[in-house]
Amino acid sequence: MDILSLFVIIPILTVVALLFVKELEKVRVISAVGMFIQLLLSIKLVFDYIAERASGNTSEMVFQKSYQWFESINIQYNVGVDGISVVMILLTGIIIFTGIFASWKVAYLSKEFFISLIVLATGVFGFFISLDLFTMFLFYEVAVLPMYLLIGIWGTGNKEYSAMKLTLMLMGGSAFLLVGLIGIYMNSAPEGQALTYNILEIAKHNIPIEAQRFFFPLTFIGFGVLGALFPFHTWSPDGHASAPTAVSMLHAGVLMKLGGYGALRVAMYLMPEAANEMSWIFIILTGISVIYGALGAVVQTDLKYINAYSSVSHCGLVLFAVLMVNKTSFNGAILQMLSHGLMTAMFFALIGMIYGRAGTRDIKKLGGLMKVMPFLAVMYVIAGMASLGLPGLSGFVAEMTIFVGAFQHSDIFHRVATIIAVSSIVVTAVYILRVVGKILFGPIINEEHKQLTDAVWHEKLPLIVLLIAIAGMGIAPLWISDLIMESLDPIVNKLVMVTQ
Amino acid sequence: METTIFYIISAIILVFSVLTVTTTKILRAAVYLLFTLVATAAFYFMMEYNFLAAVQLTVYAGGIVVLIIFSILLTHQINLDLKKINSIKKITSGLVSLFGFILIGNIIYTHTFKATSSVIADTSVNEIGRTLLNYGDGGYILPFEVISVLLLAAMIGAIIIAKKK
Amino acid sequence: MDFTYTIYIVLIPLFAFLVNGLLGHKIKDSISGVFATLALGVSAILSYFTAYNYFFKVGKVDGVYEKITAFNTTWINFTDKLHIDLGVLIDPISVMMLVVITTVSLLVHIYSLGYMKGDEGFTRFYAYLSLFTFSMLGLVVATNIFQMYMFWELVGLSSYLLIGYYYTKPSAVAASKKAFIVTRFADLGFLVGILFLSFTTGTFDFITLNENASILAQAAPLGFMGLSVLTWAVILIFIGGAGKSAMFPLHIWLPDAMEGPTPVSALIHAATMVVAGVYLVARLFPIFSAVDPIALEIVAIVGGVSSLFAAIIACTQIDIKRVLAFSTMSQIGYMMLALGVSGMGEEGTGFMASMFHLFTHAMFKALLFLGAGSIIHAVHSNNLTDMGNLRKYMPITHITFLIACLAIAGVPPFSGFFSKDEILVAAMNHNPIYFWIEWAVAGLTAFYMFRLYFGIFWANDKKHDHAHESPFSMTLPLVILAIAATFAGFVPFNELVTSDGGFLDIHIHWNIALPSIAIGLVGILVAYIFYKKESSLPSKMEKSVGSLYTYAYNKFYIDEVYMFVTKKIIFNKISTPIAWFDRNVIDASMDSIANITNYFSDKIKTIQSGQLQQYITAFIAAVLILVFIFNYLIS
Amino acid sequence: MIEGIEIQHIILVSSLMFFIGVYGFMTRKNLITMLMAIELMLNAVNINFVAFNKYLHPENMQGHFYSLFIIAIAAAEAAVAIAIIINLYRNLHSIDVEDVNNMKH
Repeated sequence: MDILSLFVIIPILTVVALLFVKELEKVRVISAVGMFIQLLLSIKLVFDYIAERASGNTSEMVFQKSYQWFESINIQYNVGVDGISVVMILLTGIIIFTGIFASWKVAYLSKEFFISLIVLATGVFGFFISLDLFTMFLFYEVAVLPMYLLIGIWGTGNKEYSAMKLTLMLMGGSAFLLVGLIGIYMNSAPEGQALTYNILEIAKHNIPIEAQRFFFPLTFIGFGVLGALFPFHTWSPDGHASAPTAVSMLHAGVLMKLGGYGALRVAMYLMPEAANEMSWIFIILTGISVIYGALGAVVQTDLKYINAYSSVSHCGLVLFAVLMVNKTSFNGAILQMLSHGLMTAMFFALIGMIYGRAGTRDIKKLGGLMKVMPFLAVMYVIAGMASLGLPGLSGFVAEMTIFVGAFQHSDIFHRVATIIAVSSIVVTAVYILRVVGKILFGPIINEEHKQLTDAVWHEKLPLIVLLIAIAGMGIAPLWISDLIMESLDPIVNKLVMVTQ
Repeated sequence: METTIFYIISAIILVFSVLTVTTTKILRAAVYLLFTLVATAAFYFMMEYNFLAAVQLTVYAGGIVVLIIFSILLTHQINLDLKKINSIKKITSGLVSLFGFILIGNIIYTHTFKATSSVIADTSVNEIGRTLLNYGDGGYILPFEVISVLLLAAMIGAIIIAKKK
Repeated sequence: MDFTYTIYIVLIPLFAFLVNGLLGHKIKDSISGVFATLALGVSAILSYFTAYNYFFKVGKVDGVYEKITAFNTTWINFTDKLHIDLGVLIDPISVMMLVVITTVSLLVHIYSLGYMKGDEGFTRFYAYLSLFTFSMLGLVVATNIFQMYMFWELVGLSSYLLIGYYYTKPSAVAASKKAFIVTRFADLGFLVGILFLSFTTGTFDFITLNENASILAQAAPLGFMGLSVLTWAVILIFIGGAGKSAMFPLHIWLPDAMEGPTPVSALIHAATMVVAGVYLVARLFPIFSAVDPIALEIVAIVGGVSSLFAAIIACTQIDIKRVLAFSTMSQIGYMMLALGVSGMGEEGTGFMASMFHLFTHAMFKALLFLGAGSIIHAVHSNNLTDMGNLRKYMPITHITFLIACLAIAGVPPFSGFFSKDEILVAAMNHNPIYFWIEWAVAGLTAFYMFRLYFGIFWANDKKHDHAHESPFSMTLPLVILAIAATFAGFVPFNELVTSDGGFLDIHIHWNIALPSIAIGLVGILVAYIFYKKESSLPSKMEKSVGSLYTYAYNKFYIDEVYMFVTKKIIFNKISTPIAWFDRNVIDASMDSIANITNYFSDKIKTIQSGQLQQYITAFIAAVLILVFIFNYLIS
Repeated sequence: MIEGIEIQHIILVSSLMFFIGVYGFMTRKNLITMLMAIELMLNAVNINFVAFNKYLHPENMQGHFYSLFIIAIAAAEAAVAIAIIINLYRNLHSIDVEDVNNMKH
């Protein structure tokens, strides 16, 4: 059994196991064990990958496996990883593991909840290991669809509306994407040769520029919708506000990353000429996302809305970096995905815990929580600091890499855009400190909140795991960034070849 | 002689067809339908498909029309005057039908039909029976059996559907 | 000489922070305080050892102090050339700063043992102090500008945490937020400046930058407004420095920062963090002087304006800590101005003077703050109006405070005199206008400091029931600092800390020193007349200057302007409309896609009427049309 | 083969019959009369099959057998249709096709 397929098989086995149990306790334990194995596997993959590289394997993807799946149109189950997917898989492993613990208290239809959650994770893992565009798309859909159930059934507030909106907008995005992918497929090989969905094969061939002009925007927007590209981001605030904790974590933490990852690996890599020609449009849009999301977050009063807008801003930065077409900014984009994934998951977990205790997410009704729940409050401050890019935490590494990388462009347009994006760090500070100051510090507003309790073990565990990841990445970024850097070479070389 | 008979039968078919769909008395419509069906059987006779004509007479004229008359009786509509149909509907339907007829008629007249062979198959009842129950080449045993199952199913289905609750 | 051990100067406070931060709730208060203090003591001793080794054992090579990279490790790679390193750079200014920071920090640690005793968050306080010290030390030993930026941000964080230390107090929370955001805004300039710099020069490294300053400055492409990109880079970087050093108009956070505990004000907002901006300019001084002269001119102007501006406001404030805050701002203005008027090498009087003043200021300003803390500890109030006659209750505080006042007023032979004199000399050499501004500021400084002194210790015969001298742990630092404030002026800075590491020939210019001593004495005299005894003179004076007093009392309404910009413009005019726009335009247009679809399907569904005959008509008509099309039109 | 008659004639008659059936199906409101219209159409089709068989492929019997099966199916269809009509009548007290519109949007 190859290690990559295990990433799909273990969740499926977990789901099968879940089908046969009834008690809540067993459901939790099985999910937690399954996802713990998955986490260990992700960590093992990182080490295996490093060992493989150290042993001199220089191929673009390692651990490749390919099975013919649908012969007449050459769809294959084709898996393989490089440094980028390895770290994304590690991120997913961490988030899903912590997500299980964050939903420890789900009591209503808990079995179905955990099954949907794990199915979602399966889709994400599958997406990151796929090298075949069609299989990739398939896993993408597997990841998106459970969201509808998860929000619609276990959500809060205006959940039916949110679930519908989120699903429809993401489906709309995938409609664009499907057209783009099929367009790539139809142009994937020179005249007279067999067409293919295999990314590596397509990359060897230059798709005709006319086709690129048409399919690049479709593909980019398709992934962009998931990456909360302005103006297709509005599913994010509503969706996150209604989603249950673990779903918000997974969605903002991992699912939104599919957008950035896909934009880099598919849109930019396979269609470099069009990317070069059209990037300015998307740079403007992502630049707007970055600033607009941050400014939008400043006046929100619902904690989840604040975080959702913050995600728009941060994910905008990912796409921004992807469009900046150089190695450093690509590296920054991946780092930002990791960083944002971890810290936003932490945020949503914390918001879920606060909401579970205080019964409200309205910052006007919260205050002085530091006194009653110091552990959660400290964690919240740390997550906030990571979000506003404090050195020593992950956000700084990612943002600085993006900024330095993006600024290496020699033309004024890219540099002005970078400066505009940089200015978001001030706005981020404003909204983060506003929330922290309002809900954690100051006197306790609501008398009832004096009775609230601090975190218990199954809440502390995910937070500590996330904290270790955030701080680890922030303190020692070198190994992870070098891991990514070497894998960026094929993509960068292809793009650079075009620009010259 | 045959030509004349053909035209007479054609006239009967057409006149009674029109009457079937236009008369206001439902029972009369059923009777006109009967005439049409019988006239169709006459066509079959003229084309020397005697067995088919016989089936047409027994099943269609004798079976289905009787069934229809029974249903009229069962739904207490024996004396019912059918409702007036509004003229817009009439005109639309008439136009659609006319258009269709002209279209098909045109196709029929512009197409040249050609016989492939002059050998005439044996249409005796013996031969028909043999072919129907033949499971060799050109045999119809499978459709025959399927039809029998279908009829059984229809029978059971009809009973269940029409049965009182 | 191996200086690798200097890394421990930085790491020991970090270790103390981690111990107190992670295990804080498990350790007893007293132990955690003593532990942090001891840790810092080790750090301080190592710093002195380093200073001794660097200045005297290694000494000058070819007449200059060398820059030594004691430790360096790659932290992250950006491109082949650009990478962030973490390391320790040893040169005269960083060694000087190490000494200043560890000394003041150690004394503040000791002081806080008494001052913070019994406070609920005692351990947390020490954890924050250690974190701050770690960040500040990391900042000064930075080998490259990005490392400096990182620690710069960390310093901002610890300042935020310490200002907001009393987190249940809304004013403290607001002040901490303000400090962070204002400095963050300035850091934006810093960061963009770094980006410019890295783009133009292709390196972050201080040594490379400084040694090739003139080559780089010449090679730098032209930016806009006729200045080279490198000039813009240093101007932007200076914005960052101005924000951290509370220079006009980014100073508004500093007075509010006094919401923090007083030892914090002494450490962060007087002696160390606020001079980071000065240090930054000094660190990049070769570049500053190599690019277009406008850059240094801006530094000088900002410094001059800030010093005058703050001095005027300081004369009117009632809260003693705010007076000290404005005084700090004014003194940092001096240092900035000194840097601004300086040149390299032989013309480096200003640079030397600035560093000198930084050093002496750290001593006497920390002393003033700690003294103020001691007073506040006794009377439980920050207001000058609640004080008076305290000399009888707090003799040690009284004497040390007086020494500090004399030092800041520039009375010889106290330390302030020497450093201020050098600044005035440098200003005079550059442009007499600067000299006269600073000369006036010197007078104002003497006046407001002695206003404070007389107001606190003399003024009236008020009885204070609870006031008493502070415990030993608090008076010991006072005494040590008083000694330092007295004798720091005799440190030969012209030999040790100069712009190029060489020797600078200086002597006291009596034609400049005498007028400045004179105006200082005049200031003291006026304060004596006004405030020695309660009198009506001050209020008459207030009336006679009229609106100027009101303006100064209200800090020239700068805060209100900021409030207007942030609340009225950013919140109400930008963010709220954006939030509205997002809900009602972007989101609504997405919703309207759904609604339009819905509307049309609602309309279309009536076709599905359930009327069989309509269906069949449509069906047959459609089949016929298709037949028609395929039979006649196509083929 | 009818002496003196071209295949076109027969087919025209059947087509006309078919479209009369179509007309009836579109205009009649009573379900039973609609059923009659369907029978007309089926008949027309049967005539076609038989005519084609006789005139164009007299050596074969397919058309003949098709007609035979169609008749059988028509019988089944009529039986089921009438059962449905009776059931509807029982439920709606009407066999007017316009009253049977539960299956709309």
